Amino acid sequence: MTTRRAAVQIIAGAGVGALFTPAPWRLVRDTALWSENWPGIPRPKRGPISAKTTVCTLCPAGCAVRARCVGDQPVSLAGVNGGLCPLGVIGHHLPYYPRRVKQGAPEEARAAIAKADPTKRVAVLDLRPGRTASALYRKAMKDQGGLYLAPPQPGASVNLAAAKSVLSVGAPLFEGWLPPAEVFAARDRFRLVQIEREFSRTAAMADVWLPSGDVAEIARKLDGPVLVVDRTMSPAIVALNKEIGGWGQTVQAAPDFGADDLASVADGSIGVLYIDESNAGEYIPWQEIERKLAPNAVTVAFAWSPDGYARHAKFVLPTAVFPEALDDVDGRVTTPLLKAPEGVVDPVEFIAKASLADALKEVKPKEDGGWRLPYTGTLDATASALSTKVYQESNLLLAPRHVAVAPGAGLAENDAAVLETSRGRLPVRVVVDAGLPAGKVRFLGTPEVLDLCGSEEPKVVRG
Amino acid sequence: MAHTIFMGAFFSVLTVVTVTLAFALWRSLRAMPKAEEIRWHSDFHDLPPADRVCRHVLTGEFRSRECPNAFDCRLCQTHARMPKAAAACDDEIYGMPFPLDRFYHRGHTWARREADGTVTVGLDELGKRLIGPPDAVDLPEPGVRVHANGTAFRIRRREADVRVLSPVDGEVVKAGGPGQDWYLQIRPENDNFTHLLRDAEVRPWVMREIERLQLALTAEGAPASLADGGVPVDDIAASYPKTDWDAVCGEMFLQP
Amino acid sequence: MKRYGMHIDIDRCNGCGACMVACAVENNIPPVAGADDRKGITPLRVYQIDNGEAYPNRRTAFIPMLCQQCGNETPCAHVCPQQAVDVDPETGIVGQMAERCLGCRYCMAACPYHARYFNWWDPKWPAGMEAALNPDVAPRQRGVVEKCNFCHGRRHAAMEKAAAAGKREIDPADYVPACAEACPSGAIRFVDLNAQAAPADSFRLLERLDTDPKIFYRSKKDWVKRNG
Amino acid sequence: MDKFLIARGLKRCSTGRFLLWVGPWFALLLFGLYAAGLCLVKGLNQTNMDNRFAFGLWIFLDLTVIALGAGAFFTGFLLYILKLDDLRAVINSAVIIGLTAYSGAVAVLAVDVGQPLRAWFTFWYPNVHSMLTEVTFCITCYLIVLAIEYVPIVLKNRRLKEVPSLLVFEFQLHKLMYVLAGVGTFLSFFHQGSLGGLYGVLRGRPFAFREGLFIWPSTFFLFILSAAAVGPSFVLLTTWLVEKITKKQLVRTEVLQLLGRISGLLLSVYVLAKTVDTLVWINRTSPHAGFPAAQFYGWKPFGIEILFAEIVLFGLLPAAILLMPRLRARRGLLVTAAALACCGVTLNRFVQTVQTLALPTLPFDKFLSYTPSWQEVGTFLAVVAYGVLVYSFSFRYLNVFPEERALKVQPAAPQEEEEPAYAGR
Repeated sequence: MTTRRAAVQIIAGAGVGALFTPAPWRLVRDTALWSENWPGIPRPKRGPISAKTTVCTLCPAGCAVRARCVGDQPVSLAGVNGGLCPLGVIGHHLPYYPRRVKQGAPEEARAAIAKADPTKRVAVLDLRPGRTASALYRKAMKDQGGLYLAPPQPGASVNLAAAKSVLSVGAPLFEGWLPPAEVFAARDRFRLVQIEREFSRTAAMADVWLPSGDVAEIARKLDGPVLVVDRTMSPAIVALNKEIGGWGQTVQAAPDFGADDLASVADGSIGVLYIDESNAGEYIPWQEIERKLAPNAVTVAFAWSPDGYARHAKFVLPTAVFPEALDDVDGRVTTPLLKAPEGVVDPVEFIAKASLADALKEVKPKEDGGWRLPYTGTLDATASALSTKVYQESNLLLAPRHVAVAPGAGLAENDAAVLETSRGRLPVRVVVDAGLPAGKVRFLGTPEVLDLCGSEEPKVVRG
Repeated sequence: MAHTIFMGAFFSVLTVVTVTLAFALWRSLRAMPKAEEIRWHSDFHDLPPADRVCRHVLTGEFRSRECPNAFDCRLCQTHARMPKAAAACDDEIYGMPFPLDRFYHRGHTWARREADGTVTVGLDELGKRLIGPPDAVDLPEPGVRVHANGTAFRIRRREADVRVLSPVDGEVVKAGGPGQDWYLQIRPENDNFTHLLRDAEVRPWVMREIERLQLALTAEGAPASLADGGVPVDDIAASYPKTDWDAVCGEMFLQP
Repeated sequence: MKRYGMHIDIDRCNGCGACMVACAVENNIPPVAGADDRKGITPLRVYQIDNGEAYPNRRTAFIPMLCQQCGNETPCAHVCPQQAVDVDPETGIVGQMAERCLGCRYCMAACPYHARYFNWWDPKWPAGMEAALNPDVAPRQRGVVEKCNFCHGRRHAAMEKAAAAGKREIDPADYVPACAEACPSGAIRFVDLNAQAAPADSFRLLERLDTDPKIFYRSKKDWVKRNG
Repeated sequence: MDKFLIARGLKRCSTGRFLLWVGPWFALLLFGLYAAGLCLVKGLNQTNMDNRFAFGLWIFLDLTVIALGAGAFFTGFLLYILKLDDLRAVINSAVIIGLTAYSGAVAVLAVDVGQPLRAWFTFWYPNVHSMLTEVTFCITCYLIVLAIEYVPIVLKNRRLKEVPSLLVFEFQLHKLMYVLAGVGTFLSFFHQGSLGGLYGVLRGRPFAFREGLFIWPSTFFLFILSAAAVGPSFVLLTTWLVEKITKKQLVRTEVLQLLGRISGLLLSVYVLAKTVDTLVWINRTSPHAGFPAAQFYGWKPFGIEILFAEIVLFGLLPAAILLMPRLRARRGLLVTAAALACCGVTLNRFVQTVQTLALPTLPFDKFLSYTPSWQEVGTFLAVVAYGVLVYSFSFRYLNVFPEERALKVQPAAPQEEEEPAYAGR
C-alpha cells in the first residue's frame, strides 16, 4: 500500500517537477524546428550564380535562351528576346526525364549493320533537316549511295513581320507554328483572320474568326501586304499568295534540304535505316516507313525519349538531349549547359563517321531577314515532371492520351474512351470542349497517335 | 491594444483556474485530519432526503424537517429547545428487544454508560438481524480514537460490506465482537449524548426503520413483506438470498 | 515605397501555360503524380473562361489567376491565427511564412480567389532533378499553405545586387517575377502601381468585395469584362 | 466481478454484457484511430479535401459537437450561478458530454491541421484579430476546466472515495465548483461565438459573411444562442436515450421538462434573431457585396428549402413544442422536439462550413462537390465511439445520475425500445 502510494507520489512529483525544468519547453521548440525542416526535404544546392546563353533546339524555332546556373547546373531558363514556350521553360529538366533512354547496344548495332543485306540500300531519316549534322548525313549517304530522308517540310517560308494582314486557314499561328515570342512581338502590326472549323486558341487570338469562307475572296479584300497561310503551306495556298502578290514579300520558297522523297522510294528496298530523333521534328507514321523496309532490315533509332521510333527500331541508342547536346539551328550553335551522361552515342559519328564539333567550327550565322519556316510538328512538354502543372493540375493543355470532343457525343468529362481507326485502338480520356463543332475530335499529335491515325480521321468510342 | 486585452483575459482565466485548483488542494490538505467527519458529511449529503429527517419528525413534533446538522443534535438549537423524550417501559418491538437502559444511534448502534465511566457500543437488534452472523469483522485496536458518526468498525456479510458508525467520540479501550453482544468499549471524551435516541423516541424510530427496510427490500426487488408476517427473523439476509444485500445494508446503516 | 502589381492583358493570353511552368520552376514547387486540378499547387493558374454560348457562338479566353495581393484588410492575413501571413508595407506584397504555418487552411477558406494552395504531399522530385532546384527558394514541407509572393527570391537577389552597387532602390529590370518573364505574348506585365497606374479600361476581379487587389486585367471583349 | 467498483445500490448489467456492448465501439474506435493515423503519417492527401474544399467533414464535426456539448457550460451556469437546483440531476451527465465533445473536437483538429506539431505556435505568435486564435485559446482553457469538473465525478467512485485524501479533495473541490462554472461560462460564451465568427468574418465568402455588431459579426451571437439553446436539448436527448437503453428511470420527468423548457425558450429567441439576421443579410449585406442572395440558392442540392428547414422545421417547430406545457408533457413530443433542435444546429453548422465552400465566388468558378474519404469518415466515427465509450464507462462505474437510486422504487419507464437489452446497463 505505502509502496504504491510512494510510487504514485514519485511519478506525480516528477511530472510537476519536470514542468519547472527547461526540458519540456525545449522539446516543444525542437519538435517545431524539426517540423520546419522535415527529413527528406531536399536542400537546393548553393554556389556561384552565373548566366549562360544558348539556343533552344527543342523545336526548329531555335529561340535564344539565357540559363541561370548555379555552378555548372542550370536552374532556370528564360528567353533572350521575349518569353519561351512551356516546353522551352522546362528544357533543363529533360535530362532527368524518368523514362529517358539511358543505355543501348552500339556494338551489337554495328555488327548487325555489317551483316546487313548489301543489295539493299542504307538510309538516314533526319527529323530535323537543315542542321550541320543534316549536311553530314546527306554527304555520307551520297558517298555510299544511300538515301537521305526527312519529314515533309512546309511548302514555303513566311515573313510575318512584313505582313499587314494575315489570313490563316487553320494554321496554328499562336500554338508553336512560329517562334512564340516573335509572333507575339509582331502581333500588333498585322490583322489576323482565322478561317477554321473549330474555335482554336489561334482563333481566339484572331481579329476575325470564320468557321468557313472563300479564302481567295477574303484574301483579296484584306489590305496588303497580305499573308495567306495554312498548316503546311500547301501548293494551293502558295499559289494564292503568288496571285495576290505576296511572293517574295511575305512568302518565299522554303529552303531546300536536299532530302530524298520517301514516297518515291521503292517498297522493301531499305536494308539499314538510321533514325536521328535526338531533335524532335514532324513525325512520319511508322507504317509509311515500314513499307519501305526490307524484311530483315536493321533499324537504328538515336533517341533520348522512348516514345518515338524507339518503339519500333531494332536498336535504340541513347543520345544527348538539350541542354546537353551540341547542335545548331539556322547557323546558331548551342553551348551545352550540362555534360551528357556516360554511354550516349553521337549519331553523326555513328552514321557519318565525322565529327560534328569540327564541322560546327565552320558554321556562319545566317543573316536574319525575318523569314521563318513554320514548324508543323507537335510540342509535347510531358518530358518534365513539372508538366503536370499545365496538364492534369490545371487542365489547361490537352494532355497525351486525352482527346477533346464536342458535347453531345454521349461522352462526359474524364470518361474512359477509345480512339479508334482502321489501324487499331488507343485508350484515352475524354475532355468535353464546347468550342468544338459536332463530330470534331482534337488530340495531341504524339507519335503513338500519329502511328494510329496516319492520314485518316480517328473516331472516339466509349471504352 | 487588442492584443493586450486578449492576452490579459487569457492569462487571468488561466490564473483563476490554477488558483481555484491550488486553493482546493490547500484546503484539503488542511482538512485531512477531519477526513472522517468529512466522509460523514458527504455521505449524509448523498443520503436520500427521506433518510435525513429530524428525529422530532419521527416522534411527530414536526410534520417534516430535514436535519441541518448531519444528525449531530449537540449543535442543534431546535433540539435543545425541545422537551426531553418521555420515559417508556415497553422494550420489545416486533419481538425485537430494544432495552431502554441505553442510547441508540440512527446507524443501528447502541451506547451504554458503564459504571467505570466507559461506554459499551454494540449493534442493536435490527442491526444484528440485518447482518446476521458476520463473515468478517474488523475492529479498531485499543487506543484508536473514534468519532460520533465516524466509522466505528466494519462488518462484512455476503456481498454486504458496511462501516458501522460510532455513536460517541472517544478512545477505544477494549474490542469485543460477534461472540459477545457488544463490539467496543470506549472511553468517551464527554458525556453529552443528546445526539442519540432514547426512551420514547426509540419505538417510533424502529417502526420507521422497519418501513425503510421494507422500502429498501422492495427497491432491491424482494417480495413486498418481511418474512413471517412482519416480524424480522433473526437472519434477514439469509431469507433474501437474491436481493442486493449490500444495497439494503448501505441504506439501513446510512451509507449511500 | 512600392506598390507592386500586375497588368494582365487577357486578349493577349493564348493559354500556353509557360507562366505556370516557369512559376513552378522558380519556386521549387514539387511535381506530384497524384495531383489533380483540385489538389495541385499552381500559385499561378491560367483558367479558361468562356461566354457560356455553344458552338459556333462560343468564345473562350484565358485568364491567369494568381494571388491578387489584396491591399485592404487582406482577407488571408486577417484570419491567420499565428501571423504566418504578412503584408509587406514596403512593397504591398502579401507574404506567406511557410515555416510558421500550421496548415489550418483558414486562409484558404478566406481567399475569394482560391489563390492559396496546400501542400498535400511530401515534396519529392525525380532522381537527379533536385540538382536543378532554385537555390533562392526553400522547398516547403508537407502540410503548409503557400501562394504567389511575386517571386520573393528574385526580389532579394535584386536587392542584394542593388546593395552591392551601393544603390538603395532596385533596378526594375532586375526584378521581374518568373511568370512575367516567361510569358511569350507579353500578356503579363509586372509593374509598380505607384509608378505606372493601371490603364483606365482595366478591371479587377471581385473588386466589389473591396479587398483592393493589385492585379489589373484588361480586355476589349465585353463578355470578358463582365467577369470584373 | 467488477461489482466492487459500481456504486452501492445501482443495478448494472453483468460484466459480460457490458463487454458485449463496448466491444463493437472499441472496434470502431480502433478503426478510426487507424484512419487518423494514416492521415498523420501519410499526410492529408489521404482525405478528399482539396485547395477549394479546404475544410470538410472534420470542421463540420468540430463545430457540431462543440455546439451539442454546450450543455455542459449552460447547465453548469444554470445550476451553480442561477441556482436551478433541479438540474443537479443531470449536471454530471452534462459535464461528461461536454468533456467528450470538446476533447474529441480537439483531437480531430489535431489531425486536421497539416503540421500538428506547430499547434502551439498559436500561443506563441497569436494574431488576436483571427477568430481562430480566440477559438484555440478558449477551447484549450475550457477543456482544462471540463477536465477539472470531471474530477469530482470520478473521485465519487465507490472505491476511490474510500481513500481519505481523494474524498477530502473531492469535497473541497466540489465546494469551489461555482468558480469553475463561472469561468466555463465565460470561455464558452467566447469560443462558441468565435466559432460562429470563424465564417462570419470571411469577406471573401459573401454567403457566410455577416455584418458586425460591436467587433463581432452577427453569427458570433447566433452561435452562442443556438449552442445555449441546443445544449440542454442534447442533454435531454442523451438522458432519454440512456434511460431507453438501460431501461431505467434516471431523472424525474420534471427535470427533463425543465431542460425542454429552457431549450425552447432560448430556441425561440435564437429563431427570432436568426430570422432578423437572414433578412438583413438577404436585403443588405449580400447585395452590397454584389451578390444577390438568391443566386446562392440556385445550386442544387443547396436550395432555399435548406434555409426553410433551418428556421422553421428545426427552429420554430421544436421551440413551439417545447414552450407549450401541454405538448411538452408528452414524452414523445418532448424528445422529438429536442431531437429536431439538435438537427437544426447540426444543419446550421453544415451550411456554415460545407455549403459556404461549395459555392463559387469568382464569376468563372464552378460549383464544387465533395465526398469525404473513408479515412475522414473513420476519424469522424472514432470520435463518436470515443464519446459512447467514455459515457458508458462513466455511467457504469460512476454515479452519473444522483437521483437514480431514489427513483429505483418507482416503476421504470415503459420499454418499447428495440435497443439491445444488454446495452450499457
